[in-house]
Amino acid sequence: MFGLYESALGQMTLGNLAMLLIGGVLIYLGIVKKMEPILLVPIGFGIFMVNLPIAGIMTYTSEGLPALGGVKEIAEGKIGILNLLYYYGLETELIPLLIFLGVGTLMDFSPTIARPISLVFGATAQLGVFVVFLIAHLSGMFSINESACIGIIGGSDGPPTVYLTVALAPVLLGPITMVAYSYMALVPILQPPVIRLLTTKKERMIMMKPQIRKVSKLELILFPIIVFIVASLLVPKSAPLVGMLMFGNLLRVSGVTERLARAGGILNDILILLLGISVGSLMPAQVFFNPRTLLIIGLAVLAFIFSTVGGLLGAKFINLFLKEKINPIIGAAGVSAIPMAARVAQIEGQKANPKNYLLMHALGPNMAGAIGTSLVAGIFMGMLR
Amino acid sequence: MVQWKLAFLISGAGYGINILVLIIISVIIWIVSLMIQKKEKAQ
Amino acid sequence: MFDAISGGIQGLIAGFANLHWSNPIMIGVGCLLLYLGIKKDFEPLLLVPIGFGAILVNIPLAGLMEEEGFLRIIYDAGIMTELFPLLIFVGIGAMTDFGPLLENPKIFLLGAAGQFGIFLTLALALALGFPQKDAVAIGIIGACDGPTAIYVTSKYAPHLLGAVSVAAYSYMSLVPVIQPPIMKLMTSEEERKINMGIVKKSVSKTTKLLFPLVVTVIGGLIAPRGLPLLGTIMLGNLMKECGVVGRLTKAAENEIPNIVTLLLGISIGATMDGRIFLKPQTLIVLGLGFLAICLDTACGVLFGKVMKVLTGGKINPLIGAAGISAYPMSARVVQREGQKYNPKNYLLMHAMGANTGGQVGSVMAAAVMLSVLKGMGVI
Amino acid sequence: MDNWTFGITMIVVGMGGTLITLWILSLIMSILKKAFPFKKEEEK
Repeated sequence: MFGLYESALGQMTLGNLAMLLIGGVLIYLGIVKKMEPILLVPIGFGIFMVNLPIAGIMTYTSEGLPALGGVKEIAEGKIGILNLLYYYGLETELIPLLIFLGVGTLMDFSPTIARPISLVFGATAQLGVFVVFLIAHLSGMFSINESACIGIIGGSDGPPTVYLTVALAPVLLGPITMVAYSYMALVPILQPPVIRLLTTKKERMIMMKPQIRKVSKLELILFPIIVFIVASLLVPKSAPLVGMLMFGNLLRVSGVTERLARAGGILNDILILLLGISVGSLMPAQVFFNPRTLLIIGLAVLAFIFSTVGGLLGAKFINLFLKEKINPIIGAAGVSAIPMAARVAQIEGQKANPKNYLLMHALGPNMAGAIGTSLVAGIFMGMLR
Repeated sequence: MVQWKLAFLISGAGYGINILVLIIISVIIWIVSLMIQKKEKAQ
Repeated sequence: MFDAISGGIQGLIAGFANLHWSNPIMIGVGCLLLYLGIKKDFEPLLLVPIGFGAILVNIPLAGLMEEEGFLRIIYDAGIMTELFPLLIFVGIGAMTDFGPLLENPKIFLLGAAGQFGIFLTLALALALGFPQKDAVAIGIIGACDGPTAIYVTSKYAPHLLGAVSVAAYSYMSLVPVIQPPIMKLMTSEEERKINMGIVKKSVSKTTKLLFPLVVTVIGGLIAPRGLPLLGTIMLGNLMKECGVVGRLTKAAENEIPNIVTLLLGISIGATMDGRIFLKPQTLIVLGLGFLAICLDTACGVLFGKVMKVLTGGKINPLIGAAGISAYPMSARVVQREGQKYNPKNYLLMHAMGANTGGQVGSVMAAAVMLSVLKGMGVI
Repeated sequence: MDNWTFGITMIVVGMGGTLITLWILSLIMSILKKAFPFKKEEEK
């Protein structure tokens, strides 16, 4: 009679066990260490889901991609529910873009507007993206498209990373997204040494007046519109990302569309959940366990470091032309891990000079970083597609 | 196989373009906000 | 090497290179809509997303509305399936209180009269040589009711969707400007002075509860084609009146319409690609839409006069103007106009009655229209 | 069918149909109001 009963135990591979362990670690980091719990917990659980054999929650093609298909295939048992999620949510880019819309409704660009030069730090802080892109490709382990997706981890901004990876190298989506989001939480550990290495005590002590200029409502409203139109005319392929981010922000600042801004927030919560679970489900043992995954984990660190370097150097360079010097630390905040990077700048600034409050100034480049990363994603799409 | 030329070109041009675009934007924003501030000073 | 670099530069200017002459204009239009929404407060919840959508889709090479473009996906999933307008209708139903209407069911007729503009405009559009289905879509602007207009248009004349829905929503918010002159023109001083007394509460819970059911069944039987619209709005109202599904009502009033409006707006805006939108035809559509709403008001007031005669001067023709479904703007307009000529006159509740009647009316009109079209084998 | 017939039919049947439907509804509602009269104690 036990013949009727099918057990999965027999089919567990060592790989599956290891993956269950990794999933467990992610969940632990999320819950106990509070590292991006909103994403790591779903990702971890997603890993559980796909590493229990013959559960049929997710089925894969030979090259390790989720088998595509709609409701019909599900009914026929060809694919699992997570395939559906992947197909409708990620394959179509809907989830990353709508999440970005939600992010836009939460962002306040007034520090950026108060000091427009911050936008430039947001750009120079993309250095890590391109450096790691080179290294990854020249290492010979990754195709040019895959390298681009690994590089963009250095932008330390989730949605653009997912967006680009879905388009260029879906097979790496699982590892890349996991690494991107888990390292964002490591920014406070990775950045300070770099900052101290590249700046003199004197530079770090530069005072900046505690509060920023009052930004008028009109400026707040014009900002998203201008940025979007200019950016997407110059880099058309970045229009979806920049557009959604700026649209969300417009809903926030217009002052007459609170209802929609709130809706953006709700969408955000729901979609982060779906993103996490479907990303986790992209990491079955057979896909995850190969040297490339480990390499990605290593390269990501480099990416973060070089991005910080880029931001700092950018700030130091700009300083050459300013009479009222700015504190180069805020350049490091151009890495768009919001708001960690800005907080790091604040703390470092305080260490060098307890009377110094850099937070507001650091938020400028920090926000700009999000725009920078979206542009980079668009540029890659334009050049590699 | 490794496409040296393309890789270097993309990373160079990409970084350049990225900075260029954001400089353009920042200049525009800067000018606009200056105009707006002037206008508000006037009132 | 240099050719490669020049290639890169070309990549940068490609956006401008592929700019169709109509795109900058449409970007301007988009900004205008944003301005109307944000600064002038015309239906911002819709004009802001629509305006931004219009800008989005007029950036060349971005491919948002191409096959697989993500706005196209939202559009196909939400508007081509009529899902969005219907979900919003549930919300409208949950937000509308039909009490004032039930106080005096006769008012219902004004709600019908307020829709005549639809059919007159339809005829006009035909006369101007629009194909029959397009004419239907243009006429429906007169319903002065966004979701209904979108529902019908996306079904039978999707290429007009942008123009029609923009017209519907912007005119809806223009009601306070459009209506008063017409009202003044068509009524005599003493008619406007007529005092309708105060509304006494005379409707039982049971009646309020039965209303949505009755409307759904009867309306549905007479005009089955419009049942999706009628059904959803009445479902919302039933949830509100029965008072035992607070959670659902709350969702229907807030979360659902908020999210849907967001997606609806942006994908409507995405239909306004300059190449398709910038045609003389569009301007005519906008003009006819304007006319439709004027005609609605005129017919409403006229019918109000008729009812005044029938009821021996008990009804103030002004409330006929509230027969259109721009809720609650037109009811407020009526109240304001009434006060102008007779400060002791409180028409608001009566007008609200006509106004809610107009909401049911516009849906019924659309439903009847669809059924007739079906009957004639046009669709 | 030609636009002329189409237009006329739409106007006549359309307007008439809408009017009649709503008229029926109003009748039913007034009947319902008689059937379920308003009682004070519902005021809470």
